[in-house]
Amino acid sequence: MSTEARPLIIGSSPHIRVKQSVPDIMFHVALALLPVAAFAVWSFGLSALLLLLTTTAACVATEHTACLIARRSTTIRDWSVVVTGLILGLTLPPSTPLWMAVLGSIFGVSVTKSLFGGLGYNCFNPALVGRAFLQIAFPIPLTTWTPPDLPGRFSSLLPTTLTFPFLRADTAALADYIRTALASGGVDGWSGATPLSMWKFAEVPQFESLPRLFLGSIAGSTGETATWLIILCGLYLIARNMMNWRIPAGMLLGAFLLSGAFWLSDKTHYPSPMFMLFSGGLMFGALFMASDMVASPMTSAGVWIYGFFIGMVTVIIRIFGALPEGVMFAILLGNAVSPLITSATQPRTYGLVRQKRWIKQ
Amino acid sequence: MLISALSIAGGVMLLLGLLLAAVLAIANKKLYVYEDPRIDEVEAQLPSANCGACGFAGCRAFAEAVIRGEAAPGQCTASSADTVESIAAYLGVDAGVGEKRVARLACSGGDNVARRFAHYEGRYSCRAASLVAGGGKHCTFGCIGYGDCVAVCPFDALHMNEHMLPVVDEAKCTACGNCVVECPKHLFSIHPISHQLWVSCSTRLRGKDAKAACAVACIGCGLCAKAAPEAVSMDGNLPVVDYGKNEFAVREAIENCPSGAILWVERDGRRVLGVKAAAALEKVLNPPEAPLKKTSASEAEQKSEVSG
Amino acid sequence: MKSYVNSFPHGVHPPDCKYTADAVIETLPLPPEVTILLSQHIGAPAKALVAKKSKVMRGEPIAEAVGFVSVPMHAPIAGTVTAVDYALNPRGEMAQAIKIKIDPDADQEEIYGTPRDLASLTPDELIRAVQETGTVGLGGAAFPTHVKMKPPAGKSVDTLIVNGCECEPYLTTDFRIMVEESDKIITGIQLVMEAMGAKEAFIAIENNKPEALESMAKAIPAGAPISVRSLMTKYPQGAEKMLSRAVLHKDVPSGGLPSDIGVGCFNVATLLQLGQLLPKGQGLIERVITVSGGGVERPGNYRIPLGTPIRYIMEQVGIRPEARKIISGGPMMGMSLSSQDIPLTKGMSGLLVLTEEEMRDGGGTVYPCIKCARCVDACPIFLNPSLLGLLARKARYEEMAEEHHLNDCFECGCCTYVCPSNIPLVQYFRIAKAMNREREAAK
Amino acid sequence: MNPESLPSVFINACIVNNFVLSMFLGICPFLGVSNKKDTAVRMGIAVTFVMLVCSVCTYGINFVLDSVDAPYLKLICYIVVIASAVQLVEMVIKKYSPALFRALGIFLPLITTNCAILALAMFQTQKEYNFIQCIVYAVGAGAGYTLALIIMAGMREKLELADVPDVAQGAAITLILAGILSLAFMGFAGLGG
Amino acid sequence: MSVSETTPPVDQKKDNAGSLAMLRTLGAISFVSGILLSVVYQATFSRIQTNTEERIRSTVLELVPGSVIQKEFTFFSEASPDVPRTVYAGYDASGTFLGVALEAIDLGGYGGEIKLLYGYIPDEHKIVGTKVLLCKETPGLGDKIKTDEHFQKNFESLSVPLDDSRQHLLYPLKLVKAGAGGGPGQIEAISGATISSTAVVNGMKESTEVVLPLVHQHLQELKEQGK
Amino acid sequence: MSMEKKGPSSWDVFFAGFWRDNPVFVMLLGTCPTLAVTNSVINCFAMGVSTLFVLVMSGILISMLRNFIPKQVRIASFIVVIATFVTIVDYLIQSISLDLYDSLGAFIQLIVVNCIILGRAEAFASRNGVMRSVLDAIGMGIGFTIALLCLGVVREVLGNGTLLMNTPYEISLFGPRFEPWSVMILPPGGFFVLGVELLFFNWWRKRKEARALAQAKA
Repeated sequence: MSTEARPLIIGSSPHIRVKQSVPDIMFHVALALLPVAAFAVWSFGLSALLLLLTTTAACVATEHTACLIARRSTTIRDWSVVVTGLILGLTLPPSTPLWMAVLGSIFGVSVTKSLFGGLGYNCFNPALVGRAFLQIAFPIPLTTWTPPDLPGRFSSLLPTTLTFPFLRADTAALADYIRTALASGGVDGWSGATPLSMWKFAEVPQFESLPRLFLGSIAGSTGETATWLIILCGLYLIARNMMNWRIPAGMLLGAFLLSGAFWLSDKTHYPSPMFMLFSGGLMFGALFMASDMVASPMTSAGVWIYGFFIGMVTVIIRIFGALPEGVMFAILLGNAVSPLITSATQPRTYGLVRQKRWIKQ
Repeated sequence: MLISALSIAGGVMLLLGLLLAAVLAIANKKLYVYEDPRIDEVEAQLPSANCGACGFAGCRAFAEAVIRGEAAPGQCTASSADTVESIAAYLGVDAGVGEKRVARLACSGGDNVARRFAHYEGRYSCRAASLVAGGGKHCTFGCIGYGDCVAVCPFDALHMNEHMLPVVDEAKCTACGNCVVECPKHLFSIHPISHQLWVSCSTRLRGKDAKAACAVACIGCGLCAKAAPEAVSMDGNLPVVDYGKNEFAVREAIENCPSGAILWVERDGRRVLGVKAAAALEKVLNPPEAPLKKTSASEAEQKSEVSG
Repeated sequence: MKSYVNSFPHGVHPPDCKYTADAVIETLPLPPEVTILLSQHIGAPAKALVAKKSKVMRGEPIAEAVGFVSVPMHAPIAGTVTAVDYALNPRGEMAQAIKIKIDPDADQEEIYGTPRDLASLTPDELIRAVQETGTVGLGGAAFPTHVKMKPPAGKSVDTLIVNGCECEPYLTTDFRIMVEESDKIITGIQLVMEAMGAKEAFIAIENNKPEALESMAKAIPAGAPISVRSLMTKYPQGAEKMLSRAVLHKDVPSGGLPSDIGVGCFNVATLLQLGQLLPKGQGLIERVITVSGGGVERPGNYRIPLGTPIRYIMEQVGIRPEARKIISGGPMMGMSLSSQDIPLTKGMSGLLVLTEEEMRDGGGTVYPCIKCARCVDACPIFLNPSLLGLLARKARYEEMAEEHHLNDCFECGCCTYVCPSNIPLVQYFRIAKAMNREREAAK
Repeated sequence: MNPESLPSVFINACIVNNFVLSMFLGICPFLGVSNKKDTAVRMGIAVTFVMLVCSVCTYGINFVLDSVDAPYLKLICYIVVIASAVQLVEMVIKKYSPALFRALGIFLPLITTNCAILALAMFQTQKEYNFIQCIVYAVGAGAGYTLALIIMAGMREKLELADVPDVAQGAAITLILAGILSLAFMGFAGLGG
Repeated sequence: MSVSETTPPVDQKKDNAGSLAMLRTLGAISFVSGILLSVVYQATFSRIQTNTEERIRSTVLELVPGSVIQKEFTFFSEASPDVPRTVYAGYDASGTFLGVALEAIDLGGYGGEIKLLYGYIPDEHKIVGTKVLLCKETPGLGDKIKTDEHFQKNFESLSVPLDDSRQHLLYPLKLVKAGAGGGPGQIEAISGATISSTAVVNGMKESTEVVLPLVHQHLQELKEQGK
Repeated sequence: MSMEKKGPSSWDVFFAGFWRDNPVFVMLLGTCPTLAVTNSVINCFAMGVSTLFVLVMSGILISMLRNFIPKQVRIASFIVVIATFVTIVDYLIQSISLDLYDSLGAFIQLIVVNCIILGRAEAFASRNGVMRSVLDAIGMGIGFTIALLCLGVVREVLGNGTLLMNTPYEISLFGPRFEPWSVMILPPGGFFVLGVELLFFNWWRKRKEARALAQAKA
């Protein structure tokens, strides 16, 4: 009767489990984002640091509040919302006024995540929805860029960062600030554009040199510039089996092939595929946003299609659309169609003749 | 100018109107499908619970059946008497209200009297637990107590008492039968409230073994069958009430029951124990030694899924 | 199309934990009392032939098969029947059982049997002989072997797959018998091939068991149409459907049996028993099991009489106080037992006594599904366990079966094993299947 | 691209100025019928078909009314023709496919009051499209409507399995979903001229 | 719907009414509506006409600074002789010619047609403001072309000199991204409403290129008409 | 009240549409114009009044004609009646103010297909007398206007920082340095605002129900 004092445990099989849990995965994603964030702070200075801290804190606070309102136990400990906050911060321009960053965080997390039932049920990537919302709401401040490695970036904030809530970001003051700072470093002239918009809106298309794109000494969103670092951090996650490598692969391939086709048709007007891959937020989007497990399809084939779709839509928007950058919208569209892709690509069940499951009569 | 404009407008519209009316009229002749408008009316009055207690696939199917005369309005157990009356009046048929029927649980073994001997971990559900080594309750015939029946009751007529045993609120119960299907141990059945003598135990074990598992288990003594021989007979170790002879199922049958396995259900749903059984139970529940503790620590863990 | 040489797509690689691989099979002393459940197999429960106080001999039939899909029971010890009554079975139900108390004076060496000349028997007679031994699938399913040997009318079996994969972690029973008793297994294979008219047999062994591969290859007589196949080490390699894909590259049709594609699939332990029992005409009274896990003091492979209470086995091998869970079978598909009073049955291939650290199940917090698709990539039959799990949460059971092929799931546990959210998927599926069965029955 | 060219007309009607997501047309049926994928497909096909019929009818009506110089009758003629066409379609479906009728339920009559269809008639008149352009425009608009419906249905099927808070269930969450989708479609602005 | 409706008695015969009744009812209703609409149209027609004219008059007077009298001229350009080009000339009380208001139309807006008038002082070669007359653009976004101050500022004093041939503009109008303007003939778009801005500029470009030379051609005529 | 106990009283009919049976928030009718024209308050107002006019006029006519219209041509007849009044409104507005006409875009004509009007014609006017139909129409029209304004105020305030823009009474709420959220006047903003307002409406209703239940128990 020795064991009778402590009753045996009964439970359903299997009785053993892998050790990796959801918070582990999310924690490692956050960890992998840190080098990117560090590089962002290094190239854009205090403003970027403050921006990243603000978005992260605002996202965590929103999730916590939402849980309190819904009378659920708080879910901030699963790290997913930290990832959201970091990604949102990394996709915003460094000069984004903090109040806008807070608004985007609140909107993204509350509308996209909490209202849909929390982690795992969101149909869209919350960070992206927050970013897209800001992009549409405040098009001017969110397309105002700062050059990297400004002298004095660690001693002072960009003038727009601390804009009073709900007031207009003073982009003229920002331009003056940048001009002064650049002049003190012996550089004159600053076009105020990212490589993508230089290509798109300049009279004669201007293509940024690939090494500069790769190393990240360009203007852009805080975390999108250092392509090499993004690839490294992504590879870390892939190596730890915390990311589905097929999504970034499909997306890069899709973008590469389509832009390659355009490039071959007219090399002076269309940019080279490598320019497409390394400019803007494509790399960051491929490795950290499109690969968000929750909003991507679940089948291997579906994941390829999804990546391919996003890559191609990105290129289409970049080349033909009114906006210079399309990654964000392409991924949102990808998120939207991912349930359809999943159900359309469900592989044949073992031992079953494939049925027409798409439209039942 | 005015006149000609008027005549053009009037003419065009008249032509158009006539043309369309003609097309619709032809279509109406060729394509007409008659649908009894009363179906909608009856359906609108039904509670839209779609509980299926009437035996039809949802309220609309029931409405169609009522109109065809294949069902009586009273078969909808979820409707109030007024509604049934009103439907019957609308259709000019008999309401066909039967005696009120309710769900009854054939187990009294809450955690205060029935022992758990293994600790179940996993989804907090009877069905889930029952598939894992029977759920870990010593009496393998009795209620597991994780409240699946409560979860499926559409009328809020079931709740768990403090000993993890479901209690039927007979006022709210509409005999929809969801709990009957849901209970993995098949402890629920539907009975008219006139079936007042109730065997509230399902054990197949013999006296000693049954008693070891649960203090209110039937020990198969047969005293009830002796007290009401016409209505109660023994099937193995368990008494069975023959409700065909309900008039012989008298209250005296419960008085000698030593364990409380057979009891008397009042019209208002109260469950009454025999005197002897009540005394015996009192001894079990307030003994010199403390009653068994519930495994509350584990429940907190299992519930974490709901919140997590 | 990807070709999976000697394996199947998807599946998982749990740590193999085969601590008892080198432990030679030992025989435990006879227990003082045994409880023979009348239903230790799939099919109709056997009918008791003895009553209280009957004296029985070791190996004597004590219960007879009821119908074709049923097997008889034999007394594992010589002694006196103390009761024919309810006893707790591994599923946690009260079921009819015969309890026998050992007779200290009786001769436990002599075993009841009726030897016969197998060569003279027709296939049908051979199958009947198999039924009389009471043999069931000893891998864990406990499906009567003779039923499996007689494919439905119109179907014939030309290929035999002998399952020596033992893909479950911890278990080493099959491995030990393949090393120690390969000859008898071959005898069993030949008998079954003869009875079924099979032309070819493959012995499928995972490539992490080189000794077994070698031992079996050596035991095959020259010229016999039997060959050994080394398969990739992967769970659930030992499932019938996976085996037929890995060995023959054929799919068992959904809802069908291996015999639909001309395949018969038998566990090595079952064939060993046939090889051992048939020539002597004896009944199945004992089996080899692996007793392992952190809660056991002397893990090993033991030959134990059927009906021995778990409590007795635990006393013999020593159970540690930190033991928290006893599992019948392997950790991936085995059943946890609610009580040590449960007796050893024909279907138990191992007893795992796990400690808190070893089982990472139930204790973990359950998170919502994050659609990481690991379950989708693990499911060997290409279902979408995540979707099924979500549907089950909302109790949409019928939809699961009708639109998402729930009934093809054989509960291998891969999805649950890999799930980072600790969602009890397999449990959901069992509930769903049970509810569907019940709803079907209610109709 | 020339905004008058056929591919441009199609892309414009289908994606850039999607009737549902950027013009707010046909929202009621969009909210009502977008909960199951196969219903959504059927509804989309029904709408596209009706659009096509109405586009042709509108072209004819414009021709007639312009010739008798009664532009004030345009609106009433469009709507009456649409209403009758829909009712005819409804009757045909009810007669020949009761299952389909049940699936589309009360939303078939709602195609009548689907502003997308009347708007199509008005827009094509306003844009002075020729006959071929009208047809392409109608098909594009219908395809865009179907696309929005199917995407929405896919997401709502997924959402059915989620733990959406009580207060957000139903129309509220669907509208928010549509909002996000519309946000995503903003990315196509400027496409197709 | 929770408002309970009183039900008419079920009468199955009436339920499936005769074709004649259908013809009669729908025909009658249509006929009456046709008549009614015709009447309303006739009744409101002159009011609407006046409204439109008044609107143009006030706009012209607003666009041509200091003008109190407006007169309408129609010219035809040699390049496209079948398209009449309306020119609204503005004069002060004494009949002195001050400037013209010209029409620009483009179909490429978000909601289709955009129509606007712009003031032009031929002597100064300057555009002096615009007024949108017809705009079906997305309210709040595309219709910013009417209200956006920054955009309006583009046209407040836009120099549009003709080249030496007097047939073409020296600097054709050109749309540039918001904040990137400043050059001659450059017009900064409204950020977020590029399509509507493009439509406006396209319309004006077409109009200026054709009509401005015409105005100069007929300048004398215009000046004389005011006396 | 002298009304027989036949149904809800006239007052109930009148007030139901305001809030309890609000066509937008409860019945989810007329969502298209609700989303499309609510980016400024003045548009909401004009749309609301036009819809009210059409509702009342068609309500009168349909309830008068209800006994003469065969079931099969019901919808077609209703539509003709409604379309007539919409065209009338269209011309009336043009003759009153071209600016207002322009600001409402195509949506005046689309009142024809506003489901509220056909919905009320079907559900109420064709089953009730003239008086009650008019009351219902006015109630619904006002309810619709209230709902439009609920959206319009939020969208205009956030999206433009003003109230009553494009009118002589324009009020700038935050001063010239306000950064307008242009998303609010764009399509996504319409969806979001209506979604969030529905959410609050649901929450408010649930809370009211819960309170009523608690009171009933007490």
